[in-house]
Amino acid sequence: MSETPVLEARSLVKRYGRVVALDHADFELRRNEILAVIGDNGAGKSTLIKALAGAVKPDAGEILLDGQPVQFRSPMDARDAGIETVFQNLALSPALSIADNMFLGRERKRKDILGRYLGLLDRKTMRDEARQRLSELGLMTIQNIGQLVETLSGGQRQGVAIARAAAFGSKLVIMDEPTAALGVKESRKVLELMLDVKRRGLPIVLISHNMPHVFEVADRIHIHRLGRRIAVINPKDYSMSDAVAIMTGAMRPPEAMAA
Amino acid sequence: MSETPVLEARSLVKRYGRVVALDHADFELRRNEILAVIGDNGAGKSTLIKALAGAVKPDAGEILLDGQPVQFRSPMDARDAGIETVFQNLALSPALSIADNMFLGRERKRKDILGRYLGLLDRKTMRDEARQRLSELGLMTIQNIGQLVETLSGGQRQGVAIARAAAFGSKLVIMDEPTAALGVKESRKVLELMLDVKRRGLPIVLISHNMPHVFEVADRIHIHRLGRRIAVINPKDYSMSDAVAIMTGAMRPPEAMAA
Amino acid sequence: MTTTNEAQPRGPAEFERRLAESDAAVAAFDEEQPSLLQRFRHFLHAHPTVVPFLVLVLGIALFASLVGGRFFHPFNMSLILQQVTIIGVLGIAQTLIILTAGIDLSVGAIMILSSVVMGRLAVYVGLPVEIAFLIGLVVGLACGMLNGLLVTRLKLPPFIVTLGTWSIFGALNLWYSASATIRQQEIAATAPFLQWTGTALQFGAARLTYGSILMIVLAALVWYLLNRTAFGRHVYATGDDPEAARLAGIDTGRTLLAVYAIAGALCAVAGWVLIGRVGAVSPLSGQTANLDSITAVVIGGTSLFGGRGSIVGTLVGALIVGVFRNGLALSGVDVLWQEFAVGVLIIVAVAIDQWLRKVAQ
Amino acid sequence: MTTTNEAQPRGPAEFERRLAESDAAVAAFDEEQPSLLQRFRHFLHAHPTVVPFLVLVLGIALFASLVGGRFFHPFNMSLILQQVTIIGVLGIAQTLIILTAGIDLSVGAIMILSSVVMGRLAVYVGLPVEIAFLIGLVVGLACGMLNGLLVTRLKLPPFIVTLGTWSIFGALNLWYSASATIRQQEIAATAPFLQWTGTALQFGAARLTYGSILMIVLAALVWYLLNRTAFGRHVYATGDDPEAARLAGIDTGRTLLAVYAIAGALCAVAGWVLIGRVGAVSPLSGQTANLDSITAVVIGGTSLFGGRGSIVGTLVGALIVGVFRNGLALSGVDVLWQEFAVGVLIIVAVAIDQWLRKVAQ
Amino acid sequence: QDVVGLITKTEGNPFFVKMREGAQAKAKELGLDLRTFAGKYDGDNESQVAAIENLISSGAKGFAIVPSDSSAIVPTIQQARDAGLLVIVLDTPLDPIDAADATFATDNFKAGELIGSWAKGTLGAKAADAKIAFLDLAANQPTVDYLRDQGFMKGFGIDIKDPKRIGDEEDARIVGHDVTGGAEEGGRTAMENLLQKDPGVNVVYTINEPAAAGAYEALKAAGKADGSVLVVSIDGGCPGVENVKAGVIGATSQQYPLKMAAMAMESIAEFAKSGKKPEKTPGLEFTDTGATLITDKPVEGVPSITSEEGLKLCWG
Ligand SMILES: Nc1ncnc2c1ncn2[C@@H]1O[C@H](COP(=O)(O)OP(=O)(O)OP(=O)(O)O)[C@@H](O)[C@H]1O
Ligand SMILES: Nc1ncnc2c1ncn2[C@@H]1O[C@H](COP(=O)(O)OP(=O)(O)OP(=O)(O)O)[C@@H](O)[C@H]1O
Ligand SMILES: OC[C@H]1O[C@](O)(CO)[C@@H](O)[C@@H]1O
Ligand SMILES: [Mg+2]
Ligand SMILES: [Mg+2]
Repeated sequence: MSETPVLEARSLVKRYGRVVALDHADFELRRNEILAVIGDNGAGKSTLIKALAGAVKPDAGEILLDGQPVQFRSPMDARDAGIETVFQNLALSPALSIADNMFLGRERKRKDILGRYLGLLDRKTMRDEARQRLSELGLMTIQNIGQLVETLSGGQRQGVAIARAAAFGSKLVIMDEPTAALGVKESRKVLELMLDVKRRGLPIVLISHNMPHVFEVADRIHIHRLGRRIAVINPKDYSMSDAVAIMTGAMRPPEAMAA
Repeated sequence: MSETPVLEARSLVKRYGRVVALDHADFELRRNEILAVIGDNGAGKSTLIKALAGAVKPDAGEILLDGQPVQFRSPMDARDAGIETVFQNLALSPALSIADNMFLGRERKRKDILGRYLGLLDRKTMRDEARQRLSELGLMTIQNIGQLVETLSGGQRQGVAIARAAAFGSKLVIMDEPTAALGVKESRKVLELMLDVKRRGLPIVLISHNMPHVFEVADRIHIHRLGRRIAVINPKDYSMSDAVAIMTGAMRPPEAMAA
Repeated sequence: MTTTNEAQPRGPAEFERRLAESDAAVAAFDEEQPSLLQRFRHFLHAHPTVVPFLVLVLGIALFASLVGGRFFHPFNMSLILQQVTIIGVLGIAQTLIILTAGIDLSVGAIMILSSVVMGRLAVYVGLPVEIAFLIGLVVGLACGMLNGLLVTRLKLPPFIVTLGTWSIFGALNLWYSASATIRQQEIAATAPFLQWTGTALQFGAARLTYGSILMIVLAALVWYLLNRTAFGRHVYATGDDPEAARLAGIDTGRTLLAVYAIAGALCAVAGWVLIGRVGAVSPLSGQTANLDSITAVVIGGTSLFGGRGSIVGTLVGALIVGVFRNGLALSGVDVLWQEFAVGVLIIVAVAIDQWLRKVAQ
Repeated sequence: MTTTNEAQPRGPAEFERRLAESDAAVAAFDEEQPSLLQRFRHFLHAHPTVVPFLVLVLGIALFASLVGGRFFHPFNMSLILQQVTIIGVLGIAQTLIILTAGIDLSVGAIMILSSVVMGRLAVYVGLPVEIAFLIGLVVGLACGMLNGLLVTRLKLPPFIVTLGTWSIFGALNLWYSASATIRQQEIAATAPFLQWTGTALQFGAARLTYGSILMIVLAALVWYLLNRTAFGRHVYATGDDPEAARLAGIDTGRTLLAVYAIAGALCAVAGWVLIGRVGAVSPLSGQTANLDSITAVVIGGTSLFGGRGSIVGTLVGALIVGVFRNGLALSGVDVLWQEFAVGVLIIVAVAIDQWLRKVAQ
Repeated sequence: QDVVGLITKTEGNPFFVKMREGAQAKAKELGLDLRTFAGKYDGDNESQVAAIENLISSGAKGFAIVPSDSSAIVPTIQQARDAGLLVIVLDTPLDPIDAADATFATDNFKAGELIGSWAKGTLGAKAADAKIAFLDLAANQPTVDYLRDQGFMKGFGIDIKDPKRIGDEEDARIVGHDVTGGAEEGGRTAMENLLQKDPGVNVVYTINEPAAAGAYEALKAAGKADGSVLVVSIDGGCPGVENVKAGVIGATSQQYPLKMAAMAMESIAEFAKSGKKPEKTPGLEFTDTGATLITDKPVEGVPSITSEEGLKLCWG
């Protein structure tokens, strides 16, 4: 491989009490790819991406962005570096509106004096933009962009979080089980959106338990087991059946790990 | 149909502000069947089962259990009537242990005097039983039954909620997207468990967005759209493709609604 | 570009093929013409802050009928406003804190300490009154910052932090003031500016003090901050679900710190208003200010669990309590039973509020 | 059985066929031999209540070195226990409430009201002391029930309810007692039973009052209730996430009502202990009891957001404050700076607690 | 060094702050190790109980206390005396007064009588239909409270009925009683309440000068600070005497807290040395530390000094 990976992690370790959620886990995301991460419940996938997104501080190991070592001390750091994440628990504020949530932490100020000196928000622009993003995602059942997130159905919330990440990612986008709560139609939209984001040149990390989805969109599949990466496969070379077998320990991982 | 349905609902209505989450929705669950409920995000599926499980009081409509009108004023009422539910948000207490959560609201007392007169809990029995239920489900990564639920991964929590419902349902079991957060292996276990429960004579209501799962286990499929039941189909007579088309409004529902 | 394999979308499953044809209809909505009552309910639903207003109106109506003309007299109306001014300003500070799911038991102590510092520096140390005033403000700000640092850096519960600093600021106040009151005449002679908040615009029988005007201006400013700036959104998000806010990329630590600092400065302003109202600087005032400010916030509909509530609600909450206290006094109820009645009325006020909100659902 | 179609499981997808062969290995665990420090950390992690204990031990060590032998004298040690008894008993009540994510600002008022009722009925009305005592208990229970009913039936925030009833019970107390202290001699003459909690077992220089023993017995009982009965589990679940508890089939309303009622009765017992400690019935006592009891609960590690905490923690929390106050007094710190120091120490105590917990992670 | 103690009602009243400072100076002079304590509010009995216990535990020789609840504290004081400590009560006598080894206090009844007579004399014929507001101390009526209140009434010519009970009088001139906690805030609220009851109030009795200062603010807000209302008080602290000079307070009975504190320290030092207990003022059950009426409008037959002279004697 001559090209430096967009995001790389080496030998990450994270312990919770006696549980080792990450046990010297490696990770590599390349340019212009969708990398799927699969693994059993509790394998440590969420912990891995939390470490990559600055939400958890690993006990050991290093993370490199474009080949440069980085230390994210907060999700903000990671976001400033262009990493946008849809966390498994969504990270939405229930009591705020959909539009507020979409722009949380990167609100648009008005371009005029009021905006510049008094920090007046440009609420109209934010609402319009939020509405547009959600329409693109096909989440049309949301009637009112000012609606509080707590009044949305699980699937609708998921849509808000995804629209946010897709809209703002500049380096890469991480999605932890983005379609878990989504309906057939909405899932399809998300998959299309992912391909769209990739076409825009952003690589994506997708964590999912849905094998057909994974095999449909992923360029490479990172298989996680018992806190570490045990294989990386190319979905063209392996069947779903093999992937599941490796992931669950029913089959030994192939010797050469790189796909 | 000569037989009275186990659970029936007629013309349920539930409004949230201007949104009509249930718009004269009907529902019918028969003996010894797995009834799937499918529908887009926000179609009103969760609201429907919340009404059936006593967690939401419908504005209008009636519910019949074994042909008898019932009024559930709380989830407890429904549970006492033998209806066990896995809610979409799981209804677990994060700060309590796995065992405590499994037996919440139906704790086992010791059989001796201490138990009878001083309400002393039989913690050993509860732990053992909880451990056994979870093992059956294949959620073996849980090392310690005394672990707090808040330290579990999303999938592990899902497992605890399902194990609880499956263990205690006496009349019927309702599951709102039970496999949404589960891995391939764990999902399979849940599906097997459902068939197992059905074999034990308990009918099941399954809400799911996973069409292969639905078509694999369901005896009949209730299709929900815009707050009401628009069709009930037999998965043997219709293809997944048709079901999805009806559900999303791409195809008109068949005239005769009963499967 | 050696190994990157151009993804060939393997396409959706068979059953998803017809999704393109699917209907784009939104959710089902109530289409019937809403009745007046329903419209009222929807209105309340959309504007929850209106609810405390209604309670206030009910309270005023109650006492107007009990007490008669005297209650509605412009003098009395303006008196109520004066009486709630201090709690109003502290309530604004307290609202900010409670919105972040915190609580500040030290607001009263900060207020007094700041007023003592302003007073002594101006009257006894002989600093120019503007400087003394500014130092007083800075003391308030610093007290708030200390609270904020303890909450954010040491991650201590706000209740404990402010319980501790309440004792600390209280002791500092008694030490610095030697518990002695600075007399009204002394302040009038050397630092009348400190009493400015007590002077008033006269409208017929009504007296509108500058202190009350200041309270309204501050409320407007903080309202703007909360509802029209990014900082405000961060305050709500931090209070609503701090972990979610952090994951969404908000520096919750900095947000909290700013909130505590602003609250401290507001308490110092309350200290200034206090001097205006009492005329003197008394190191013993404001003993019940903590609880009173929290009461105003909660009656105003702000949740103690953070993330939900409003500044306007707090002012209305303070007014509700003020109207009750004043109305009871005017109707000649014995002090003992006034306390009793205030207790009952606080509960009733919030009960009505809750009930109206439920109706609004 | 006409139409029921026997389900023919259509079986798993192709890729799931080999799941049967999958490995049943559990998660990855740390296998290395843990160091002493690590073992200590794991221990703290598994037993969070040990943490306040450590803080207590630190506090004792601090004052032992500052004050010397007097501090460790059995008389002084037993004195500290006596001094924390009232707050200890109220703290037990407060813990129950706070575990449900509530708060009770009326515990002090209930305590006094009950003690006044016991005292006056026995001494002035001339009822047999046992009857007077029982009526006092019932009054406490009724006050608690009232709080509970308002919280559960009207769905009002506990803070507001108990703020209101605090005024109400306070007014009733002043009215019924006519604010007069019942003197020690009068009680000793007609109702010595009310002073029983103040009598003591003498162990050398140490005096262990029956009141202190009662506190420990009550703590043990409530501990049992919370940790060994279904009711206790429901209390934790209700406080942790009331909606989840309700969905899981717990009658959260009944649980809350019971908690408030029990807390009320415990406050009445605290009133009895108060009579024993002071000898007299003083209707003005207990004004700081609310805050003190909440402080003990929070220092003891119970979360104000409900669902997490323990009775033992509360007793230790009360002892921590007691040790600080006593130690400061014995080391001759000036009264002004005692308040200051208590403020600092409360913060430091909780900071150490937090730090130890973090280390334990 | 012998350990001795001083327990006051609160730290929030300059009277007690001065008393503490006086005691500290004296203790230093006498080579005593002084421990100081105070309640958290006026009426806080429990903090004083704990303070006494801690003094016993410290091995103190004796202490001076200003009791917050003059009867509820008695059993604990008995405990201290049983443990061999000398207990001297300051300012507010115990109930019963002989529960202490000695009491050094203003003659509170007389101090009240002085301002009562002064008010009566000042009003002259108008005294017959005066409207009097009483701003008392606390609802539990500690000794200092009823002594001063009833003393005032006696001086003013009101039938006091039970001299140990405030509020059993039937004189129509009494507008009402309210409690202040002996502090500004309480004084203001109480005054506001009584003005609501009867806006025609023209005489205000106050338990002490902080309460008087609060009452004055309420009068000012009601537009009655023009000298039409007679305010009388007790204490004679420097701000209070200044207020007499400024016409805010008509007359005040001056007390001498520094003297009380110094005498207490000396007695305890003596007791520690020789075991001798202090003597009482002959004819009284306590040692009178004196009270002087201060006013700039003297009245026939009521001995007084001017505010100018008072300023030389004042404390704080
Ligand atoms: N805050 C925590 N405290 C203690 N243990 C934790 C914590 N977070 C995660 N764990 C443990 O770490 C392990 C890995 O959890 P993680 O959430 O990363 O799994 P996952 O692969 O994302 O699972 P899922 O597919 O179910 O989301 C699990 O055993 C979990 O119980
Ligand atoms: N508490 C509530 N307040 C206001 N609106 C609500 C509330 N609960 C549900 N709704 C609305 O009712 C509609 C139906 O929601 P429901 O949760 O039943 O959908 P669902 O079919 O379960 O969707 P999903 O598949 O995403 O879980 C949605 O439009 C939702 O926004
Ligand atoms: O609060 C009442 C107390 O106030 C004083 O008058 C001092 O200001 C004391 O003599 C009295 O005990
Ligand atoms: Mg995960
Ligand atoms: Mg749903």
